[in-house]
Amino acid sequence: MTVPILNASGCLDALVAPEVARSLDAFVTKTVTPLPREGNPPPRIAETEHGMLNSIGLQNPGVDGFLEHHLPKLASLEVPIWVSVGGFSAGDFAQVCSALDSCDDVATVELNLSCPNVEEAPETSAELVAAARGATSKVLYAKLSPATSDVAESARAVADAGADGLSLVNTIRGLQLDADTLRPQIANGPGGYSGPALRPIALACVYACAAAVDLPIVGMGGVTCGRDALDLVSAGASAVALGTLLFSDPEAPARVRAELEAEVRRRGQGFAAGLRGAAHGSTMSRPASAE
Amino acid sequence: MTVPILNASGCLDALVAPEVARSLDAFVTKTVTPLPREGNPPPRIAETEHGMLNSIGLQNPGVDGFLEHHLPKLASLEVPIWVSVGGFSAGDFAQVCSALDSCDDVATVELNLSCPNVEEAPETSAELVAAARGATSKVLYAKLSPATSDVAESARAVADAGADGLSLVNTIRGLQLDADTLRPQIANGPGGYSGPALRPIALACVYACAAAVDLPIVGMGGVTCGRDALDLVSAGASAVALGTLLFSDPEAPARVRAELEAEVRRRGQGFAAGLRGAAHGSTMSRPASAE
Amino acid sequence: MPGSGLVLGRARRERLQVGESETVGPYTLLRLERGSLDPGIPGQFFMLEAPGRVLPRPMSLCQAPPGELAFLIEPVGPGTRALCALEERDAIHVLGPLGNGFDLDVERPLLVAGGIGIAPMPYLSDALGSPPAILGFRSERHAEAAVLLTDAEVVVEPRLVTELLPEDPGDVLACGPEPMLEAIRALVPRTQLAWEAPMACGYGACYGCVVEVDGHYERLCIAGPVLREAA
Amino acid sequence: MPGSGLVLGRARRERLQVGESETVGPYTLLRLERGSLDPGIPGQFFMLEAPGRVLPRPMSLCQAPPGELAFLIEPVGPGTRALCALEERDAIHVLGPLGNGFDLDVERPLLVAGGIGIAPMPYLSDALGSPPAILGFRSERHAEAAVLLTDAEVVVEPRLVTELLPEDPGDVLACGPEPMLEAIRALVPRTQLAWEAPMACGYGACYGCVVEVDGHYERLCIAGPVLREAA
Ligand SMILES: Cc1cc2nc3c(=O)[nH]c(=O)nc-3n(C[C@H](O)[C@H](O)[C@H](O)COP(=O)(O)OP(=O)(O)OC[C@H]3O[C@@H](n4cnc5c(N)ncnc54)[C@H](O)[C@@H]3O)c2cc1C
Ligand SMILES: Cc1cc2nc3c(=O)[nH]c(=O)nc-3n(C[C@H](O)[C@H](O)[C@H](O)COP(=O)(O)OP(=O)(O)OC[C@H]3O[C@@H](n4cnc5c(N)ncnc54)[C@H](O)[C@@H]3O)c2cc1C
Ligand SMILES: Cc1cc2nc3c(=O)[nH]c(=O)nc-3n(C[C@H](O)[C@H](O)[C@H](O)COP(=O)(O)O)c2cc1C
Ligand SMILES: Cc1cc2nc3c(=O)[nH]c(=O)nc-3n(C[C@H](O)[C@H](O)[C@H](O)COP(=O)(O)O)c2cc1C
Ligand code: FES
Ligand code: FES
Repeated sequence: MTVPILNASGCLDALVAPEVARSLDAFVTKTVTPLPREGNPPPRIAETEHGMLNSIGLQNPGVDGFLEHHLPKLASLEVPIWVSVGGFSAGDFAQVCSALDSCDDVATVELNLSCPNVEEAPETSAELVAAARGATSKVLYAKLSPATSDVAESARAVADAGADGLSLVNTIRGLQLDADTLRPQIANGPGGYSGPALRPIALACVYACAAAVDLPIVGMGGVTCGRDALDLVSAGASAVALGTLLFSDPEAPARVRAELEAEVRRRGQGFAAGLRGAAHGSTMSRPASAE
Repeated sequence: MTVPILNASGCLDALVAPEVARSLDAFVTKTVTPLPREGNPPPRIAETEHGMLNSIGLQNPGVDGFLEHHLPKLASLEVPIWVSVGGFSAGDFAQVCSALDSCDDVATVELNLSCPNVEEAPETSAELVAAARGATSKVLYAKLSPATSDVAESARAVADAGADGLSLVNTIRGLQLDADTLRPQIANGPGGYSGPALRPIALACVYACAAAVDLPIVGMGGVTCGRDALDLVSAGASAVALGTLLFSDPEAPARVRAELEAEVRRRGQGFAAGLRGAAHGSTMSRPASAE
Repeated sequence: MPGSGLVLGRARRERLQVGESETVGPYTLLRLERGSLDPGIPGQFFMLEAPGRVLPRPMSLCQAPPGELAFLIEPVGPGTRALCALEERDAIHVLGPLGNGFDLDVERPLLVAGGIGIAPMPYLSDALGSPPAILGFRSERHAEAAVLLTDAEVVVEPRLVTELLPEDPGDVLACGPEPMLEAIRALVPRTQLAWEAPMACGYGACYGCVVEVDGHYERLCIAGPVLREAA
Repeated sequence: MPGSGLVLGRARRERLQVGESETVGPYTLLRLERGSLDPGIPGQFFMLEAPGRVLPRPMSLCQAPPGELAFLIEPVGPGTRALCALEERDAIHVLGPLGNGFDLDVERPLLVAGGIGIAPMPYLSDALGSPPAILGFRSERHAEAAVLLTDAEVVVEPRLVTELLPEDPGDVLACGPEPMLEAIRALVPRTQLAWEAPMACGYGACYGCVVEVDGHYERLCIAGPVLREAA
């Protein structure tokens, strides 16, 4: 089996780093909203001991700007394009999805249902997915937050609402204070926590959702090497996305892919076949591949 | 100001380590349920890169066993005793609370509303607090999970239901796989994630709840030193609890207390007065001290 | 006082300097200066800070030369690898002695160990006046650790220690992998077996290390690690 | 190929060995072997792996002796402390050169730097044929770094670099703390100012480093760090 390696939304700009984008099996855009957004005031990022915080606030050119200025250039990279879609209401999600629906260059739509740095939509995740589903026939991935008492329940709800796949997980809210002032290091206060510290949390979410629904899963959260990718696949992911890791290592896609292949090879032929979901033993239903 | 240092529930047995318990400003018991529980099968713990996972499953002698065999011995330690209460329904919480209500040796009841390793009660946190409130006039702390999209909302709900204080936070669900078998390292699969990796998440929860409600807060999650304690107090905690740290350093209470005092001293007299909530600037209402 | 307080009865916690480490086959014999720590009873263990890791690691005392505590460590994962990588004059926090050791009041002791289960045997053998011992290893290289005991009988896999057990083995004091301990328990009436379990704290605080004893989960760190059985 | 690929146009990423580091007053001059990396244009920066930290740290190139890249680093937090603690023969990943450097096509350059803002000046001064320079430091000890430039005028707080600006300063190329840059911008018509912002990636991936430019948030790592202003 081959495991597609993607970037995590918001963690790569394919237009300024096309070589990096071309090293991926699919490129995921930063989240696009109906209207342009300047995003949150700086400072927007802070490193923590075992991860990082960000509060970018969905800076993006809006769906019209995206379609006019970005998508044509992205298409020329010849990498499948996933567009991450965000908004502040079901109507927002529907609007962006319907604008993307007729674009042949868009392979997949990922619904960012879980950004910790902006106001949440009043609707439930399932309602947002249903609105998007009504607006496009594109393949729809629902991106869920780990900040919920029962992520498997959320997974079932978005599956029922028409999601074709899951992206797990987004960041979880975190805070860090400046050593001198004891005020938050990020202008907006809390930020989304990502990186190695998030890894066991992400793995638990993938594990729970893979057991609950029969959908392909893009696993992400703190991946740093092939072993981490292997863990996500064993827990039930069908593809793996790299986020924070890309900031320290733009060459990570090739490296993680090679390390993952080596891990699988080391375990032998028979193993590769049953790799996805291996952590579940015989208890998991094995869904079809992600692509 | 002095900041009381407590242990986190489930992270110290005062009866086998009385010297450690005596170094605390209050001792918090492991969670007590109506009936005795053997807990979850071993292995129950696993170290992760930046924290640990546990799935103890609330092993405890039940409230009758606790009252008969443990409480009298605990009382002889002459440290204020907080009893952590758990259960699987509002009735369970009410039952344990009413059994504790007449015990003079119990200073405070902490409601464990958020154990990730056992089935959740069907009622909301607010309903569980209301049930407990109806059963005892003891000081009631509600212990909340970080695994929620809006912890401030939970805080408001339990405050309205009659909680006198908050304990923030419990562990969040995590998973780790064995390098060879790729099966979960813990028998039950996922476990509660604690330790340094949890620190920014805990800090964000304290920060959000301190701004939302006017209650004393016991802050915990990944504390390893005085600076970490200082951060929690700046974010709005009125006391600090040590969990995972006690496993590697049973002398931590005295050390963290000394380091915290040194941090405060270094910042000067004027600072100490405004310490609690300092991270909020002037935006936070400053509730009275925890004790 | 950080790093020098009295806790948990006879156990103390102190930051100890590393002396010269030796390799013994695939194992490392980590020598620490003793400080004010008590070496305890053979079979007791210490929690050793593993640099860079969140939790300390339980290790049986292997030898107690004057002024020293020596631990025999097999590098099997991140914590033990960090301990084996310690260099002279590094220092780590150590807590102990912890748990229940072997009962030395036995008439005809026979020591049995498998693999790294040899760790507590040198100190135990000294305390008992060098009784007979049977050691099993999974390779010749691992068997090099037999030099730590005088006059031991040694078997290497596929042969097993149980093959060498005499008909009337007396009191067997054993440490080793679970299947070995189970086999001994099935064959020998009077045993003292040193078990293992993952441990976070080593002093009864976490309930992480439980094993089933008489149908209940008991904390191995305080009920054991040595459990007695008399059939 | 991990650690040796071509990425991001002229920037490359490679694992470079550490040569001899020197201390210069309170700063450390970290020498790395150059590998196949291009030193780039003065004012450009590199992302240096900070051992034990999650994110790399942006550093301006200070000197480019043959076969080397040298960075002047002020230890202000965990990442810079880890970089200053590197020892000869350690190796770290380095990505660069990144961002936009100074435009060297200027008629009457005047270099102005405050504190660690001196870092890019030696390389810049070489490229411009040692133009005049004004350096400000917050203590005599910090001012020791002035040895890195020939013939610079040096002021120490409470005196400020702006006090030494000539009436017609020509083209000011400056690097230093934000208040210094703001003061220069207010006084001097034609400037090239090298700004700072916390950076996670250094190559436009994270949107973490934005600064306001003409009412919009622009990523400093790709729009800067040197921003030109002509009044
Ligand atoms: C009382 C006691 C005394 C011990 N004495 C010694 C000793 O003298 N010398 C020595 O080398 N080792 C000893 N051990 C075992 C040692 O503590 C573990 O090997 C060590 O904790 C593993 O840590 P790690 O990070 O290297 O590997 P991990 O990655 O934690 O573990 C590697 C593998 O070993 C398993 N494992 C981890 N800890 C244990 C455990 N305690 N029991 C069984 N399996 C485990 C894991 O599941 C994994 O498969 C002792 C254990 C106990 C409980
Ligand atoms: C393009 C560029 C070039 C640089 N060149 C050099 C150089 O040549 N030599 C050098 O010593 N430093 C340079 N810096 C600054 C250096 O990158 C930071 O000091 C470093 O990242 C701080 O990391 P830390 O972990 O040591 O401290 P942290 O704990 O991250 O920060 C310590 C303090 O500095 C603040 N801070 C952190 N990063 C920045 C930043 N980028 N800008 C402003 N404040 C910050 C923090 O808020 C905190 O108050 C440069 C920065 C940029 C953006
Ligand atoms: C700087 C930054 C920006 C992000 N922006 C987005 C975004 O626009 N949309 C989104 O769905 N997720 C966003 N994320 C979340 C990531 O896609 C990913 O879910 C998360 O970082 C966990 O993966 P990691 O630990 O590998 O970084 C962002 C993360 C970071 C660090
Ligand atoms: C081994 C272990 C057992 C725990 N048992 C309980 C418990 O019984 N009741 C409870 O409310 N919290 C329990 N917790 C959670 C802690 O009280 C605390 O909320 C959490 O560990 C975060 O703090 P820390 O990072 O300092 O450990 C337990 C945590 C651990 C690690
Ligand atoms: S190891 Fe913590 S209770 Fe035994
Ligand atoms: S540092 Fe990441 S975009 Fe500039």
